[in-house]
Amino acid sequence: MALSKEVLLDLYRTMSKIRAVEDRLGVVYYEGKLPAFDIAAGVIPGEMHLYTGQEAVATGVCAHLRKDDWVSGTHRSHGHIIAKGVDLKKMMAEIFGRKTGLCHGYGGHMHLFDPDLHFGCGGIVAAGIPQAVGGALAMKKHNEDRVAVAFLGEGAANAGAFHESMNLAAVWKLPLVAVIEDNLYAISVPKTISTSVESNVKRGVAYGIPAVQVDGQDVIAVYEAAQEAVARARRGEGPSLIEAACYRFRGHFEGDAEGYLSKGEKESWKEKDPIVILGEKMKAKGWLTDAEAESIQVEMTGLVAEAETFARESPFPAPEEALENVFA
Amino acid sequence: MALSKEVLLDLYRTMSKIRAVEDRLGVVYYEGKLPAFDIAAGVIPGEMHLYTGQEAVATGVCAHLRKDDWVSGTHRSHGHIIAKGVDLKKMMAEIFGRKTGLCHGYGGHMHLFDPDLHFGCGGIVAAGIPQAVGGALAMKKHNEDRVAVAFLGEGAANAGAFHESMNLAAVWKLPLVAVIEDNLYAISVPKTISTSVESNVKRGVAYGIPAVQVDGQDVIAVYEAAQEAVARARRGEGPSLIEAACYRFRGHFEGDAEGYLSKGEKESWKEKDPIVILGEKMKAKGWLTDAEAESIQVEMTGLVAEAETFARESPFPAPEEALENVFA
Amino acid sequence: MTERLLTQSKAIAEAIAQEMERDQDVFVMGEDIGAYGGIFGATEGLLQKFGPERIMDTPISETGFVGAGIGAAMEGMRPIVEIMFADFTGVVTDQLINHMAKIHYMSGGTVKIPMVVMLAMGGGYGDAAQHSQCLYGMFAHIPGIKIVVPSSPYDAKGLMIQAIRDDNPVMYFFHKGTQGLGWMTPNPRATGPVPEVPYTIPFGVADIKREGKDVTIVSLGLMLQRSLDAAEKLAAEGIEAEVIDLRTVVPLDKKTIIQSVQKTHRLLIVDEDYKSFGLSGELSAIVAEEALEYLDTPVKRLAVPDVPIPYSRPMEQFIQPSLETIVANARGLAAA
Amino acid sequence: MTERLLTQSKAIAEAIAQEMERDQDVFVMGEDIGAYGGIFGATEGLLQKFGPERIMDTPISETGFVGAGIGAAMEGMRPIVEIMFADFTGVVTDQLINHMAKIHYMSGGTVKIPMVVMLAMGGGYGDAAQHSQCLYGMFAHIPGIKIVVPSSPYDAKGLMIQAIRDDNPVMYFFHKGTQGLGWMTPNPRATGPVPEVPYTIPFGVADIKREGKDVTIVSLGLMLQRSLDAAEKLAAEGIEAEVIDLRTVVPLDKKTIIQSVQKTHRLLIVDEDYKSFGLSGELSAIVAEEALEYLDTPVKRLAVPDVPIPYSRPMEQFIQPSLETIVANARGLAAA
Ligand SMILES: Cc1ncc(C[n+]2csc(CCOP(=O)(O)OP(=O)(O)O)c2C)c(N)n1
Ligand SMILES: Cc1ncc(C[n+]2csc(CCOP(=O)(O)OP(=O)(O)O)c2C)c(N)n1
Ligand SMILES: [Mg+2]
Ligand SMILES: [Mg+2]
Repeated sequence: MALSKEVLLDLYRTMSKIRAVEDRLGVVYYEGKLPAFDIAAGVIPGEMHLYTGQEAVATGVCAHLRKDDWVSGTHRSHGHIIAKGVDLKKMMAEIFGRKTGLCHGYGGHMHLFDPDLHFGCGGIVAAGIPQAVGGALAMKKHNEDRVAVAFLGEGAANAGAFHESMNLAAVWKLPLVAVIEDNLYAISVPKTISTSVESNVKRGVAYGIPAVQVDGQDVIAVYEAAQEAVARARRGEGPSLIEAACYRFRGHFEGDAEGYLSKGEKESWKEKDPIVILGEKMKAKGWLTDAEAESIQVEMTGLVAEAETFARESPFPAPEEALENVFA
Repeated sequence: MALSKEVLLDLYRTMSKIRAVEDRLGVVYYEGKLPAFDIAAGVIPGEMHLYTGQEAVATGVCAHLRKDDWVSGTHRSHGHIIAKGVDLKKMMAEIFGRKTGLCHGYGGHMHLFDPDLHFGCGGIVAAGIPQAVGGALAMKKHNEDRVAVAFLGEGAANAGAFHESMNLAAVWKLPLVAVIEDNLYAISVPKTISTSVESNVKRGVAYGIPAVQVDGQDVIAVYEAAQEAVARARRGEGPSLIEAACYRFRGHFEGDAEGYLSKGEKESWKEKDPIVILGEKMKAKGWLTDAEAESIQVEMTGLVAEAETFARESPFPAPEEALENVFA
Repeated sequence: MTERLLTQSKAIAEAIAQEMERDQDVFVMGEDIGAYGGIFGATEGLLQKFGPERIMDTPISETGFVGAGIGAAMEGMRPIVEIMFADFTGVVTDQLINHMAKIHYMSGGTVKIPMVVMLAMGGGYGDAAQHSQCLYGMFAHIPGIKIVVPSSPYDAKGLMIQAIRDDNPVMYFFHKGTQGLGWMTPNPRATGPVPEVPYTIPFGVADIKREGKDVTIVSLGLMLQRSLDAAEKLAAEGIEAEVIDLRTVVPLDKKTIIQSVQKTHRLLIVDEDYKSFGLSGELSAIVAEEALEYLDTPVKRLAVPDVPIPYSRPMEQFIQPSLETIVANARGLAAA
Repeated sequence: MTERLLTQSKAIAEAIAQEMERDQDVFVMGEDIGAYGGIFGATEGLLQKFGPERIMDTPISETGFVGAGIGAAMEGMRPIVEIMFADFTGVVTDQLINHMAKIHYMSGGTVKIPMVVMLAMGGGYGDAAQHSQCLYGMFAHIPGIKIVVPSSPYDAKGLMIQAIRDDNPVMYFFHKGTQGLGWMTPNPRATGPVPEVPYTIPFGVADIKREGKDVTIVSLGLMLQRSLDAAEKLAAEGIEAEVIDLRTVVPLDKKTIIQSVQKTHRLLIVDEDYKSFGLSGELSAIVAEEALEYLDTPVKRLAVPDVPIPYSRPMEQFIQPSLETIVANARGLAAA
């Protein structure tokens, strides 16, 4: 572990920030929806897929990205966009459906776009991967040393869009890194019955590209694998694949009864909390004290509270604004 | 080479039959279209993709199939359906757009369906593969020892439908054999710029299934590879993949100017005529004389002529029949 | 004897279960239709009853498993394939429109595709542009697919059994808001009497849910239910709306609509799909073409005004036909 | 000075070439668009001029490369992506309708998708059910996509340049039979005068190709050309048809159509797409809704009668609007 204290602290802070956002959203989301849960009601309507538990993946990967690098996310992308550096206020306002949001209230939680960060995500599984290929293609055409990262779930790796994208990226030798977050489930469907290989790393062979598997609860492992993959892409040596083994701590979406889990499964994964794991390592080195950890948490909670206040105090779009922005 | 004379003769006869059909269609297709080629005119309108040169693949594979096994073909499927045992008259009548055709004139050259043979094909690249998966699924559900074969081009192996299908077949352990006919081109696009691996055999790894590459001009090689794959499927041991290296002797479709070929390329491939290759081998063993070869050719030409006469003498569907058969 | 009440989702699951018991060749494929019971409850309890061989959870491979449904149907089985949201049909449109819809025709009638594609549709709960579409208008444009949209538990069961027994491909679009799910906005019309015995409802027969003489309202799905609410309000004002539930978009029961317009001389179409180039235009065109002389005033269409579904609540509510806009438009027509 | 004559395919290729010279961010992707020059000639000669970096032959991966086009457009490039046949859109519908069409909206206007998807459409030459469809009606149903259908070499060039410069996604459907290809049925209207200098034709402005007072014919693509032929025949009978070329389906020039109907009081729509739930229904509905009092007789739609395209020639010719059926229907309307 050759990483400096600064790097580790950055990783720790980013993961803590993601966690703070998700923890808060996991509370706020229910505001106005209970006692009888009504998905349409409350301050945040619609589905809500939280990233809690997977913080190490987005964090370890995006630590290598510049503002002008591209990230395409998924339906579960709060972590990705936070790690990419989004303004929390704008993100929160979007999730609250406000005019001050990233997308002025048109997109919502699943459709976060931040053109300054070259970030986009969406609700159709695997659909962001070919778009990331296109981002990478533009970079190559412009002779830039930028890279594109496509995040996807292990479920998405069974979609045709994944195959077509990987093949294109390989044939065109594009600066693309595909990061598969293997959290074992696509909603309720376990990888064991959805995926013909134990690890999607095997699928790198099908495109002649490097592929590595990492412990996705260990941000350092993710960081190191991504370092190599991103550098390779930046050097113009083409695409590669990372599969990170991880787990979602809160079910597929809020309201998921998780009847499909085996007993004790979630509890044992929760023992592998990526923030705790990194914290322990840092503490062992004397690079983090309990007090410092505490103060980071307080700081992040504060940032989130600020963002939430901003969101709540922001106006809604006017109803008729729905008729705008169909065409540029 | 442990194959008996009977087997080889069968293979030789089937290849000769396919060749005779395609040779004749390659002439008839132009009837009424010249001197200035008009695709809409003549006795056979529309596109025409001939199988000439690839006879060994369909023949070597289908030799192992029973009438109740399933085959899904492609846009270039005359060879597949003939090897599967179609009634030439009905096939020819379909291509001529007659009421007596396999599909009563509704389908045409690219859309040949023969439910008795469990055969279907179509004009959308790769779309038949998932359907073959479904055929195989039905067999498994019914506890039958039937198998499904999906033919596809090397170009089709880059389509998402291929990936999804292979994964499903592997996860569900279905009696499916995917046969990739690698004739080096998808229309004008060479495999070298379309496909990230030299051989699609590498892609078997992505699904954890056996995959072999064979010389697709050598019907014996194809026969042997298919024997193993079909037997495996019939035994309930799951899907596998064959890639057969072959070449189309007449361009993508009739009218293809083939400007994309390199010099001499086609000529050198034509020296590897699968019918000649098998013929030579049989002659070396004393299993075929020139006279016998000649008489097989005469016989096949006769069968084709008979089928053509049948087609030409058959009535067209009435115009208003177009309104029927939308729903069962 | 008291009637048995079921939610629409349970009515659908019961229909499937009864057909699966009757016919071994009926099976279900889709994402999260097993242990989860279907995201919108349409397959609840089926895994427990029939096991994983007949209730098959699939990978996220819509082209793969819908295509597999077609293949299995070609082999004589009767698959029911769930595509979780109508919005996701985009990844499998080819199999739906070029194969499922056309194989029977292309084969000259020699091959049948008896399959049901079941989809959840509709918005109104903040799920935004890629999870709130209806899209039945898009598929209705393609010849060869029957299109069903139930709007009550009773219909949902009868139409599902009919769909399973039909020898043709059927796309069965249910509205999430009419399923009677515990986590959706409570909807009294999503629960209703459903006989336990299997029964069918023929396709192409619209249902006059409420008779009236002043204005005809044609609708389907959640909008039909909303139109019934509107009709109650209108009745209180002395306006008698005739409310027609299409039940199937293909085949379309033109006759019932035209007869109603001949009586009321006014037509309001209420549709949650996009307005242009779809269902509402077709209905409006048909009436104008076939009953022009009976129209006292132009047909009025209420539908999503050709914008993607926005996320933020005020915008989403603005673009969906609402109780208020239905009442106002019907009132306007009745006065014209 | 003699006018320069070009076929439609050469007019399109010239438009693309001129825009590529003007703007380094314009490039072309698709199957067989390089050495082959596009199956329907729309990219002929471009590889030689611009090389394989800007004229990119792709694998058969429509979802991959159309998605890549979207991504490149998000990065400020202006891709032109060819999908060889409109029929093949089925394998990439999701990228087209859920992403290309919606990203600008979902992003609240912060992201633009300036791209052109070019497609060959139409039948009449025996290519059967999966290679003869038009399908513009299906995509027009989805908000967020501009839809162009040229029907002359002049328009083809101007509309293509306009499409490339437009900041929105544009689907550009050309009819194979109007390309002027040497191997298609000879079509004098597929060759015409085309200025060498670049020029644009605005979207949403229909073109009155022929003025008349007795009946309005609205059409597009090959059917527009056939309608012009029909108008000549009708003129010989003393019937003056006004023939309107839509040029773009989205945006739709309602005004020109309605004004014409106000003059002629009769409308014939000639459409090669499927009849129901598409363009012809929308046009018919709009006119009935917005010009009801001017209609002397119901709108008549000539379109493919809701069947897949059959292979055999007598059947295929039966289901396509023909010179004879156009003339007969226009005559019938004029007499009504
Ligand atoms: C094409 C498509 N099919 C299905 C869905 C429904 N869906 C949303 S998320 C999801 C599971 C995704 O699993 P995975 O890719 O592993 O990501 P995770 O949710 O585990 O992060 C599914 C099936 C969808 N959004 N898009
Ligand atoms: C989805 C789709 N994309 C493109 C085409 C056009 N097309 C027809 S055949 C063909 C090439 C197929 O190549 P391959 O799979 O190698 O088969 P081959 O023609 O070589 O036998 C293409 C691109 C199509 N029919 N369907
Ligand atoms: Mg997952
Ligand atoms: Mg090939």
